[in-house]
Amino acid sequence: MVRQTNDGSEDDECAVLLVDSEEEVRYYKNGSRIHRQQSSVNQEGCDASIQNQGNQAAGRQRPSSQTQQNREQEEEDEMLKYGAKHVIMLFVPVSLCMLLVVASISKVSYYQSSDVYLIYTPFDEDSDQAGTKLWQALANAAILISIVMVMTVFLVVLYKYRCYKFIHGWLILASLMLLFVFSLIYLQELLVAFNVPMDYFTVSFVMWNFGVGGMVAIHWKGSLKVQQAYLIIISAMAALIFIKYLPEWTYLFAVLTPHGPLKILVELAQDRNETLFPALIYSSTMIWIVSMADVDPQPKNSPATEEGSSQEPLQDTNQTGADEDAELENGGFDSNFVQRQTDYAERSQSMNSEDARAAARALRQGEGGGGGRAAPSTRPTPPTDDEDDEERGVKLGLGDFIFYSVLVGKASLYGDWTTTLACFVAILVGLCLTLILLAIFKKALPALPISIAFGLTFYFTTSYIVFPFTDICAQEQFESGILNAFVARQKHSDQA
Amino acid sequence: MVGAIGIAYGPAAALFIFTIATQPLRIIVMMSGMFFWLLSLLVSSLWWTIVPSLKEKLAFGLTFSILFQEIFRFFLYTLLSKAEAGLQKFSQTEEERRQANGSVSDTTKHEYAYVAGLGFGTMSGLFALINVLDDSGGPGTVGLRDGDSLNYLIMSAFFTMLMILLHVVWNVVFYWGLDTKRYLAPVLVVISHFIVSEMTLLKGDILYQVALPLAAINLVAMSVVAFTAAGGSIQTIIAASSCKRRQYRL
Amino acid sequence: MPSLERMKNPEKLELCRKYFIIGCFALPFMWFINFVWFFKEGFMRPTYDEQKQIRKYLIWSLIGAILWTIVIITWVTIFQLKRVEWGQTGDRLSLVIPKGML
Amino acid sequence: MKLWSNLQMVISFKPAASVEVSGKGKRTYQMIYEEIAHLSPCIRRMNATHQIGCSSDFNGNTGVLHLIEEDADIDWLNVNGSYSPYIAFFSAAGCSTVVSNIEKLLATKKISGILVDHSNRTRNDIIDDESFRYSSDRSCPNDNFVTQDSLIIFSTYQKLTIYFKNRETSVAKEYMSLLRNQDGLVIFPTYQKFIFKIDSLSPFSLFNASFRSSILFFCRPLQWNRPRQLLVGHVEPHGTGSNFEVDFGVPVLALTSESEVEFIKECYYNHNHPDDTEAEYPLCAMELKDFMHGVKDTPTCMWRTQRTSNLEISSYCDPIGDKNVWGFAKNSDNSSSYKSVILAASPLDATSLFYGLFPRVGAESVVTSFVPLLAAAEAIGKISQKEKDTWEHDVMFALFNTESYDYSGSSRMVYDMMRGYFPTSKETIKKEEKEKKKRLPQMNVTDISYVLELRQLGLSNGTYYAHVDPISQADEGTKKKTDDLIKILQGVGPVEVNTVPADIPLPPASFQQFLKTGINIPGVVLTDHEREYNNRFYNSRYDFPYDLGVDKDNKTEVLYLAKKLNKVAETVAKTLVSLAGGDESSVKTDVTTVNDLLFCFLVNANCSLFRSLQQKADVHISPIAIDLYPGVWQSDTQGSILTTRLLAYFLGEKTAMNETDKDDCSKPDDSEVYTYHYAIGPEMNPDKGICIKSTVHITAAVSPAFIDDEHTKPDWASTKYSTWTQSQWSRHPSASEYF
Repeated sequence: MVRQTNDGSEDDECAVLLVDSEEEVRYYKNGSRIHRQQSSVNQEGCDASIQNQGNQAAGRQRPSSQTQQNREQEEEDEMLKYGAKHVIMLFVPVSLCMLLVVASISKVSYYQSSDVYLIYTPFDEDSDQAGTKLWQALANAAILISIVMVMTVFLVVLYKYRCYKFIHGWLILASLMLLFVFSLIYLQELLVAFNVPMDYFTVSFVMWNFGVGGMVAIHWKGSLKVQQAYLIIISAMAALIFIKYLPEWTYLFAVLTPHGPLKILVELAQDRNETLFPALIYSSTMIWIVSMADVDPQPKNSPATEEGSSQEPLQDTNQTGADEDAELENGGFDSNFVQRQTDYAERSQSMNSEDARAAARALRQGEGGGGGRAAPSTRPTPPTDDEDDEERGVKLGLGDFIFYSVLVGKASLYGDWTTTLACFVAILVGLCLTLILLAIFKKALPALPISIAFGLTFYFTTSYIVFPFTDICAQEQFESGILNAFVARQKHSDQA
Repeated sequence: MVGAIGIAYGPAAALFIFTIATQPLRIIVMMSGMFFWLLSLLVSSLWWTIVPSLKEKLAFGLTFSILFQEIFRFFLYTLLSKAEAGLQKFSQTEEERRQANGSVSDTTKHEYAYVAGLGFGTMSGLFALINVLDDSGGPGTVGLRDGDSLNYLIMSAFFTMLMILLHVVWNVVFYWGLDTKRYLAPVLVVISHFIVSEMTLLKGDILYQVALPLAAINLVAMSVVAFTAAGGSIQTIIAASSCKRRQYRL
Repeated sequence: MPSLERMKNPEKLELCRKYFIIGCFALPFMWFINFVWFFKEGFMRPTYDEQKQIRKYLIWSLIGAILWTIVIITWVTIFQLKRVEWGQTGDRLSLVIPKGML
Repeated sequence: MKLWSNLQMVISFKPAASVEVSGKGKRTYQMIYEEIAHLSPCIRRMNATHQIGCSSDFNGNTGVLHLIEEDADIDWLNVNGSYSPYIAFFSAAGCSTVVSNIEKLLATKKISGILVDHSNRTRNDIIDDESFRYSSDRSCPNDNFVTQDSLIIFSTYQKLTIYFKNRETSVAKEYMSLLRNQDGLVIFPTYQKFIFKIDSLSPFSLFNASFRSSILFFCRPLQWNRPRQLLVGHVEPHGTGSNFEVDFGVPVLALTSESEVEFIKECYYNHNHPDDTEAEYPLCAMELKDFMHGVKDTPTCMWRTQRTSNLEISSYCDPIGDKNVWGFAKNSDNSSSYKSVILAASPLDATSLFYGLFPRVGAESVVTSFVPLLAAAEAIGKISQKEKDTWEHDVMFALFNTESYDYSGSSRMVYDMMRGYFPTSKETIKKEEKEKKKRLPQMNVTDISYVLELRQLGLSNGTYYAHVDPISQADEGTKKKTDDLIKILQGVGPVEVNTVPADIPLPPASFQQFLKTGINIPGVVLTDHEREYNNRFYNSRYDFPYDLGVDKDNKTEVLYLAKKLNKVAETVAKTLVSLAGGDESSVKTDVTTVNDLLFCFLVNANCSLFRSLQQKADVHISPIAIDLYPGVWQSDTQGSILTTRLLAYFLGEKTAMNETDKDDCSKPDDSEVYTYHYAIGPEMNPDKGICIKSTVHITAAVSPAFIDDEHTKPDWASTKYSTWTQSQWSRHPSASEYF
């Protein structure tokens, strides 16, 4: 039976290639890859040829005769396997980021106390009455959102008139802030929290190394692992800053408000179909670097098809991607895999860069303030984009990193671990549920809304509804003495 | 305290690392297991908050939460079987596929039952103990007042472990029963779930004298059922122990 | 990220050299990264013309990094031990003065 | 002004506590820990050279509970106690009040914390035991400026002893030369000590005022605050001074809830009690958290506090200080009337080893000192303005704050007077000259013609004592005026006032600070004791109303104490009036006022008198006595705010006013002479209140050592002035019991 399938896919090999849609090409390729792994020597020739050409352009010109249902079969398989793997590949960094944030919050009291508020959010929310709380929250949100709006519009304008330099500077400045200023604050608060004396020399030395290392790794060339580490750290930093400075309710409004301008931006990006300043995207495969500093840069917005546009450079990097993946799953890849990578990587650029901007803007304002909430808030989820996102593999902008972490961090502020846990699981599930649903309905679904929805749902329900229940359970089960405890407490409160 | 963590989550962690962590799809299935348990909890607590009468006696609330858990177990089953078409083929690694000639579908079914069950169990386990562990971080231990058992922490840790494993086997049996139309099995599961959970309402040391052994017995019994359900037999055990061919777990 | 496998040897050398130079600005961390990153290139792979130089850079990076580490560790130790003796000077040097401790 | 409008704000301000993440897994936590709700910590204070008091480690101190009921338990700890560290719990106050016990305990090195049972029962046991006497203040209160060139002079009849701290200093040499010609110079083995035989009755005639600044006030040999024999076997040479001299190095907390104390004891007896063999694990243990930021001494922690760190200014300690409250009887605005004033003074603050202790301390130490003063103020305030204008002197009522910390308040006022900063700084005046702003004239010490200070008047047996400063008596003019003053005191009033022998030095009093300037001011310190305090609990945690018989809540009945103090008040009022040159015969104090004041200050601050002085009818005042601890200088304490309004209410002129236009009740732009307070008044009518216009002002009661302005730089290591600072803490002190 299994062999049957393999043979099928072998036939497909020549089939898909006429079809002019890189999904299919992609699926075909991977179908063949699976086949190749398990197939006997008689496929070697074919594989060899593929390896020799080693890029999709070569792959393209193959003739084919593929039956529809077979293709679909392959398609679904493909999505499951690689989708799954990529979700997992994102689980790790996202979890790490959240972990860092939660740990910091529980240890460093500086981030627990929200005594200071940003100039952007003048109405702080310490007042008691729910009513005032509400309108204050509204006002804060309004202020935030308007700021975000202005920023976004500004960015759109910049982008429309192609002031890439400026935008790049902006991004770089943002990361600079995070790597030096906020990291320094973090370090200091850490020392204060543990009451450890530390001298200027050491601190400045450490910060200097940390910061420069980060700038180089993120904006220039550096080892993949290092870069990923830095991206995770700066997301955590940003998240922590927001958690400290943003009144709790505000940020819900900010999060849940969609943004017009960004959509425009994204569409613009897609029209021009180019890699715009995609710094600050967490991705397992560093496609974008190619477009920033590389051997032979392609013309960015040549009217050519995707293959034409940036095939050469992508070639390199996606090989890397391939290797990266190879590391993550214990099985070697052949260059066919590159094909797939190329496609969805290339496509998902727009998505990524959009995330990147969300993140970047977040960071940019994180240094000044409340606009920072922009990170999650400006994350638009137009179905079209997300479809792309889904079909072409999963990638996360730091904006999402930050938002997830903020949510989990806020949850951990309740001092009740179940809430934190629930949020954590909910968000991760939100990430992969999309995929499960994909497997069921075989149709694309927007990914991010699910995460947001789940996250927020459990953020509130757990603390307000679930916790009391579990609390009672915990109390009733196992805990007999608790009654005495209450008696004792009663006695004391009477005393008071 | 570290000991408690080890006891409570050691087995689950081991299972996760050796049988799940390596395979993305399994992780996802496990996540969904966790998530469904969360949902069940959410619904039951909603129910508990809405219906005032439940508040007086916790037993009712608990009963309902068990019911909801089982219901969601079922939902998850339906979901997975829907997705099965997709899941099956890529559930195993190639060599597994080569080994498990023919019985592919069964294998995957049980695998997912087991994985989802582990998710179910882990989540419930975490929720049961995490705050307790957090509090136990300090220098003190329970027992300041009369009536509080001294080894409260360790006991609840054991219980949590049992619950996790029970959820696993329950899940396997449950799904097997639904797959093979043996509808007795799910009922059995529900019953044993009831027994074990309601036991925890006992007070003081009786709890540990009764509830724990009972849970343990339950576990053994259900494991046997699950094992046979999964098509295991003495031979397979021998085979497994003599490492001829790696049969899936349980 | 331009992976080293896909890079031409001269580029590798160039990158390695740049890293080394950057590291000279009191950036042992860069040196460290450099060493780890290019280790395979410098020592594992079959010899090629640039490898000699790459090796040289790597070794120097390593040495530099180690030296810096030693220096900084010594300084921190001294500071932590002597801070109280130094009194106000110690305080002046401190970014974080601990609470409730001398 | 805003502060005054709402007492709550004031109460809430104490060294800031950071936001705590609450609601952590309640149930289990309760199963494991028993939080002790009612406690008050011993905090850390610093002076120029030392740190005093208590602090836990950064993460708190834990230890096995050990109950100490008798000294044997301490020895047991020393010999057996193998589960160290221990938390010692003094259930019998007898032991805990003996410094030697504490020292013995700390010497065992097995102690990580100390708890003291301060619950009702123990408290009352102590107080009922007449022989018991305990003060956490020194045996010579406020006498800790033994500087290099100062000397301590102590005289018995016809015999004068001088202690030199260092005979090489100029002052010492001068004294030597001065006293050479006295016959019979005996040199004691301790070469710093000289005894002279003197013929003159007043040995102090030998000294002229120029030495005054270097002369301390002869306390040490006399011991105003000497405790008697304690429980059997404990003889305390001096006042324990634990509040000012002991650095415990471990957290010390006082437990005030009986049930909690019982709970702890119970746990101890069930699990830890070493009946025959040593108890086994698990044992009852406690965790004490009382972490203090400040460390070492005032110079260190003040420097650290003022150092502006790059990102976040972390503060370590603040100067202890509050506000002096003072005002004039004549509400006149012509400056001449301030040229010769009679100063009627009393202290305003109390302290004890424990912070925010309940019941409030300072009942006898200060409340009985300033209540008569306020009552007198009321009586004098009733006198018509016309009549007052005829007086030759004005009367200045001054309530000095932070006095228990080395005269911070009075020394500050004197210091400002001497440098022409009182009541307004030179700079401000120069600035405002152009805008022709009317102000109170600058006052100098020389403008004070008499001083009448009230100190501890609650425990007299009917006779009171007029203490004078023997040294300034050397000056004939001063002596005469003083005698006149005493005569009036003895003549006018209903109470009997005795003089004290010439060889008794001036007791600790704000008056000393004025005399220290070297200016001879005729003055009297009126007390209820001749040699040592009648107050058995001076500045200690037992100095609460119980001993004065006013711990009952019904204020309607006029207390015995009120009657007594009313007499004193009347005497004082009459004296002041006749001194000022008015007709004292008509002056009458109101016993109900005294009664109300006592009730409000000692029992319940939420009383009609205080409420009538609020701006709004619905201000919340916690229904307990107010804390008279001065706190840190940034804050205005309830004590100073309420007394300000009281004094203004008593002295000032009151005009009816509608609540709607209460904004008119404020200073005109061209004059700083008067202050204006709006209050709802005794009718408690929310719409119709009164506007009080008075010359009552407040000035900083922070030691001159902390002054930091264009002319004066702070001197944190000062040897002249109080340098007390209070450490900050970020977490609420807490204690929890566990297994």
